[in-house]
Amino acid sequence: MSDNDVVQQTAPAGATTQNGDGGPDMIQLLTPEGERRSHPDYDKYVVDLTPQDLRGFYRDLVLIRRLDAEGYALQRQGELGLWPSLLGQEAAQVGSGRALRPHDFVFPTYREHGVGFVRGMDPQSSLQLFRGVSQGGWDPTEHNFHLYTIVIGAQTLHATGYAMGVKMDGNVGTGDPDRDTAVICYFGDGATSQGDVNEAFVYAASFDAPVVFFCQNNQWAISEPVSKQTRIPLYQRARGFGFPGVRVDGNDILATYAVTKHCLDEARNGNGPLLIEAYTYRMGAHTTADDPTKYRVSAEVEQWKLRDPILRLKTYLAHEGMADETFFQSVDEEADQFAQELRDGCINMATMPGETMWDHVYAEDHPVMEAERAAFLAYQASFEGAN
Amino acid sequence: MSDNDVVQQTAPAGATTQNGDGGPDMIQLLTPEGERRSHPDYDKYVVDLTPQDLRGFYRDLVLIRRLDAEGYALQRQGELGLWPSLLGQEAAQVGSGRALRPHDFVFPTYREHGVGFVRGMDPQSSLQLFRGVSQGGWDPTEHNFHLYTIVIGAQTLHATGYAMGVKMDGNVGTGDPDRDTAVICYFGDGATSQGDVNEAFVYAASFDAPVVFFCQNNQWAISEPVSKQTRIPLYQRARGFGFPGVRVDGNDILATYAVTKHCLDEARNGNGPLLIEAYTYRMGAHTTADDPTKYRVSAEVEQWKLRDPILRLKTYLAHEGMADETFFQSVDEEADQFAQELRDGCINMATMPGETMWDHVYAEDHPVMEAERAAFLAYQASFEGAN
Amino acid sequence: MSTTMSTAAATNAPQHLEKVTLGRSITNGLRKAMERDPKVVLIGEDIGKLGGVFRITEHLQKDFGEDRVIDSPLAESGIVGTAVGMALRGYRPVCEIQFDGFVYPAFDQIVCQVAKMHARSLGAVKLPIVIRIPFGGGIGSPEHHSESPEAYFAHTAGLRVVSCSNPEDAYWMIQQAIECDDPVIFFEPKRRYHDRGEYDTSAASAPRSLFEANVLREGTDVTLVGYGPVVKTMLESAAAAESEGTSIEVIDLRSLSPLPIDTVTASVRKTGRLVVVHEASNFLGMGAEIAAEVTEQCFYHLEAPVVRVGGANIPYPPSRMEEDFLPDLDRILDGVDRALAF
Amino acid sequence: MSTTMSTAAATNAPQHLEKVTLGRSITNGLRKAMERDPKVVLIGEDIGKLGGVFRITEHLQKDFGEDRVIDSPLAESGIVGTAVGMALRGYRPVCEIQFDGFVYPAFDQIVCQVAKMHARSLGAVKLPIVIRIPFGGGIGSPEHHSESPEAYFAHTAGLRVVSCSNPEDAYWMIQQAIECDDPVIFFEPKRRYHDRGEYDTSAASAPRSLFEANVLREGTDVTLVGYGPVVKTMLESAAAAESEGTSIEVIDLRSLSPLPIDTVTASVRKTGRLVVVHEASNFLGMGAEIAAEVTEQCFYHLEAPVVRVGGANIPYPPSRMEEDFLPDLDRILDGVDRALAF
Ligand SMILES: Cc1ncc(C[n+]2csc(CCOP(=O)(O)OP(=O)(O)O)c2C)c(N)n1
Ligand SMILES: Cc1ncc(C[n+]2csc(CCOP(=O)(O)OP(=O)(O)O)c2C)c(N)n1
Ligand SMILES: [Mg+2]
Ligand SMILES: [Mg+2]
Repeated sequence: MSDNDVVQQTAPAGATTQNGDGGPDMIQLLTPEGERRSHPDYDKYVVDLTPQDLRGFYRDLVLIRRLDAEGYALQRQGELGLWPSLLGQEAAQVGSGRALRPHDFVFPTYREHGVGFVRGMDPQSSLQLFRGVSQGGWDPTEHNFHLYTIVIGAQTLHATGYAMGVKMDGNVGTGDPDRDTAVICYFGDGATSQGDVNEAFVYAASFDAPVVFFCQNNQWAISEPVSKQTRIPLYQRARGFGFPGVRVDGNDILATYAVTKHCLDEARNGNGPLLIEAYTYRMGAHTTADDPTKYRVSAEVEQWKLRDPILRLKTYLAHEGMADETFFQSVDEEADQFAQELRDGCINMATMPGETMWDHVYAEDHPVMEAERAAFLAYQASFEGAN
Repeated sequence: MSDNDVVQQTAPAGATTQNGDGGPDMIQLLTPEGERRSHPDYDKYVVDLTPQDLRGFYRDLVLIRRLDAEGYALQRQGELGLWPSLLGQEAAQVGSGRALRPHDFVFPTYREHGVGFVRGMDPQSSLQLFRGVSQGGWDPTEHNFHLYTIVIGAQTLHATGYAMGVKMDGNVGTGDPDRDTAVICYFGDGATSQGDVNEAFVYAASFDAPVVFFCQNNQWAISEPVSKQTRIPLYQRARGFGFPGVRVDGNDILATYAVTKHCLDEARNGNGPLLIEAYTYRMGAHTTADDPTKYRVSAEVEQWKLRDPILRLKTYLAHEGMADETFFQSVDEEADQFAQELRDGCINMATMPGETMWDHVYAEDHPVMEAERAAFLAYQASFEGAN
Repeated sequence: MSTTMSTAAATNAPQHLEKVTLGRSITNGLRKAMERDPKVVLIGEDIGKLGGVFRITEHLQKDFGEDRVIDSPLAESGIVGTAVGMALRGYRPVCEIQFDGFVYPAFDQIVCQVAKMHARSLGAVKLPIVIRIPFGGGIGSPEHHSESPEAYFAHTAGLRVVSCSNPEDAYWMIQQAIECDDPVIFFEPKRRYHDRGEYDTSAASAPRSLFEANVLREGTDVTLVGYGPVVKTMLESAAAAESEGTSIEVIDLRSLSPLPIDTVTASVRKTGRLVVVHEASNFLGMGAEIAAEVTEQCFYHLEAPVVRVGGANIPYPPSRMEEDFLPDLDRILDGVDRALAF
Repeated sequence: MSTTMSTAAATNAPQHLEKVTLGRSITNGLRKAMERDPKVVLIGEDIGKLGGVFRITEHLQKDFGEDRVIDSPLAESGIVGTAVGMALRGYRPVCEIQFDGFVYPAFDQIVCQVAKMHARSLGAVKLPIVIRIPFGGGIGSPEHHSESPEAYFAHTAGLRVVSCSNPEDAYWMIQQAIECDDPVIFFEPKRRYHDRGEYDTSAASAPRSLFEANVLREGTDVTLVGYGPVVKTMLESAAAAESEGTSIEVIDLRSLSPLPIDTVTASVRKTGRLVVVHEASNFLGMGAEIAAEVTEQCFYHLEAPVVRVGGANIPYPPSRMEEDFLPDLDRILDGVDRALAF
């Protein structure tokens, strides 16, 4: 650490370039070609993974990619109002999601369908939001998976406060694995510019909150490249707040799993907060409302196809003899089935009647809710009378 | 730079302790005992200072301390509603203020009476604010000294936007000293926690804005020690945003002058933004409304008295034969005179009549302003009629 | 609402009358709530050792510890945003915003998160958060220290907004707000913190629901309605008017959202005239809503349009002008005269 | 106001009638303003190559460069806060907020800085900043994308607040807003972006001042007043009512602050009945202020209380329910009926 940043500044290491790879700082356990790379610090988190575990990872990846494809298709068919795709980010989501323990708590953005899936959420939950049937509508305590947050960065403070609560409960650093609890908070590269996210860093550091900030740097915030948000790799943001940050290959499920596991352990042990930057890529449009051809070149997308997270694991599994064609086929079949259920569930999803609008604005009685609901029902009845 | 902050984290260097000194990272050219220390990077910024310059520095320090004492007294006598004292921070303010060129632009908080003074501001300007005669009321372009900002941190974005404008004007990095322009923005240690300040860092870095962020770490944000806001020295915050930061002894006018000069040059040359943390101490209460005995021990204050910025320069000047008792006395006399003018000006300051309330809410005609002013005058007249 | 604290009729226990300031009443109410429920935590700037710049949380950190009286970093969005997270973890956070004018950095969290989480979750999530805001002018302060931002919050569905005007209400209302399972924005009339009032501090329950208005004085000629700091001024105005033969009914609204409009309309049906008082700008201030609702419901009872005696539609002026800005006794009586003269 | 663009009567130049969408009209207006004054700069998220999520700034970065069409980092307080700084440096920034529901992180900068700087400096500083906000519902979007936050800004002294409802107004009003030396919050009716209208794009000056209302249709029985997206619905309602024999006067308010109340009261003096329409919640929505002012000024002319047809007092509902939430033709006519039946 130099005594004087001003006159001895070093060139930013591994500065993000739009098309560049993640640089030497990036943790990788599986190359894009599916070869296992050893890492002195992180191997230990994956050695215990059985072939069955890894096949489970693979299945997760395939199913959530299908979930995503169906979300896209349903939107195109008018069944959903909007769909934010996770295409390309499957390993970042499954790797981190699988590293969690059941009593850990997750704060997602609007794109973590994959994390929700591995937490056991019914995929219809997020479909209902994008179908416009509710603004979320699930109980976060059921799978310790909070509601989606659309306002960029707002959930980072919720996660921090929740983690402060965990600590106030005495559930940090006891050494009891059934008790010690970590919180993980997802957000994007663009979100790092929001005041709230930086305030969350301040609060989390000030209160030693057991929270892992998980930034999926998918290189884009709608049309803006990550270079608009930062000069240096995003994991280094944490340095400015006095806690550790690490960049992991977000398309490498093993590395993501290992790094997240490590960081969650650290948080549970009282060494939080920590920041993980999962270096990945948004293969699709920002959402179905977006047209990425306006702002990025297809060569970039092509290049990232070579780093596909699913193919990478598949090659590895096949090469190591941990899975064969029969297995891969069975997963594809399961995915077909899953897709069908998804579609059916979505299309048949009940829309709640208008008068329920007033039902959950307040937890306690509220005269205006009652009056407006009654007026609405009377107004509706007036049409029935007229017909 | 380690490849992995998470597992190889080094202990925070020079972490701020409540009573500690600024640590080995802090730039100092003048010890608390008034001895000159050489520094390879910064000596060059002070070698040209003549004895006359230094006597001028001393005069500034004494006059603004007196300004501050009068502000305090005037508040106690009911002439001001409030007074935020700069006691202890004189060197940070004069050192940085004197490093500016006339066409540089300053964004102060509510405490930079000393910077305003060296910019040529009429001290009555800030008195009028704290007297409640206006909410500021001066023209920032007159001395390139913006209005005071009371909402913590808000001005950091203004400074950044102004600096972006300077760059859009083409007044950065031309090599023409009459053209190249820097912006300096003051804020406190507490302010570093605000979202706005961190967004200012993001924007300034993203647009290479010619702005120097000048944080006066006076160790306290009202009753909260700086350790509540940060785990690590504040100058290191800049690292997380990819621009340089430096800690300077804010009670050392030479070091503050040198470091600020360097950073302003950097900014003017297109190497902005930069962050300076001036390590200093708020010797008095937060404002006249505050009672620091509730939250800090007097031993701490006593310790900082030994680092007094004025005494330090005085000793140096005397020891080096650059000034004698006659000079020091003449400055004191000037201060007496200055104080008397201040008091007279304050006490005789005109209060504007109530109907002027509506005069400057909008720059263009506004029917509500006119209607309300007329109603107010009619209402007032109704009393006169009644008497 | 959890039912540890009943709002039913008072018990027969012996009264313990005490004269307490409004500020200290809030302190006492906070203390009671913290004693009653270990999940109640306070968070804000300088609320620990200092006890807050108004000393409302004085001694509470010493008595309840740093985990329950949390000095926050200097960031209001952080205060409210982390309070949301704590509430999700089962706590009942009480946030202190240091001054009215400093609530805006938290506006996004309040409007988009605090107000909407319950609806977003279709009722699965409750956010029992109280946000205390000392508000209003008259204390000779510079900018941002004298504002009345209540209309912003009252316009925001999903929030409840209340304001106390006297020590007894302050004591009970803060407890009721903390017990409420909905988020409550709690406006404290800062220039009345030092006002004293005598009340029975041993009472087992609050005299009325948090969301009820209070008719402080009955009258027949004009209804005066207001809340927070102006209530005292309204009472003084009514007393002054009485000596001139005008009988004024004074209503302390207490709740701004939901608005206890029935109390107001009942009074207006009797008096036929209404004057609304507040410090906030008239334009889209609470007076606008009250005027609209009362006119709608009492169209044939109103003998004059509703008169609004509010702040001018300007940023809060420099303190040496605030006397000309604030609704004082004369301006209130002027409003009454206008209502009567119509 | 600088006088490069006159608002005086149109010149005698030949008309050039063109059918343009509302969205494209704003684009064209921005382009004109940028051509006219090199100090006009745009800043916002995704406004560069993408042209904004609604394509309002399409091609402008290509044509004017990255210094004048600035893609901002993802932070709204930063957008507005740096715009303040640019304005202090002599620029005329036009900020784009991507959706209504994302303006709140900038609320503090807008309320405490943008609105107050001129007053703070006693007139020395001007902040000619325009903040463009696509607003309102009806586009089938999830939370935060369909809100109507105009009352927050209209309640804030120091701001001007306007909303356009048709292509011609959009074209002129954005230029007038940019020319205004005061900060202007510019609400764009996003569900009308694709509506087309024919107007003379060669006209040298705007047909009326930015702060004037526009009587779009004369009538004798009821006055309908609204702004932004509901104006079209109001016109449709008036047409439908006509076929049933009711004559409705339709007023497009255009300016919410200052409120061109004289146009409304003149109409009400004629019709005796007023219905106010907007998507924002009724409670403390613009309708409250309009009802209060109109009742005050037309007390003896009103034959019925002012009817408010606004959004329910709930967070904007899920999109599959928005039809039941938004004021549509039926709900407007129901309001008209209630006004007539009183
Ligand atoms: C406060 C706020 N401003 C703007 C938006 C609109 N918006 C939605 S997503 C998005 C980009 C987010 O980028 P990033 O954080 O990188 O996440 P990603 O979508 O790439 O996963 C923007 C600007 C928003 N939702 N919230
Ligand atoms: C947004 C906001 N929140 C709270 C305050 C109240 N307040 C005024 S000064 C202050 C402490 C500031 O500390 P610091 O930034 O260290 O500056 P210092 O006063 O020490 O110079 C606080 C909390 C404010 N002015 N603005
Ligand atoms: Mg992204
Ligand atoms: Mg400080």
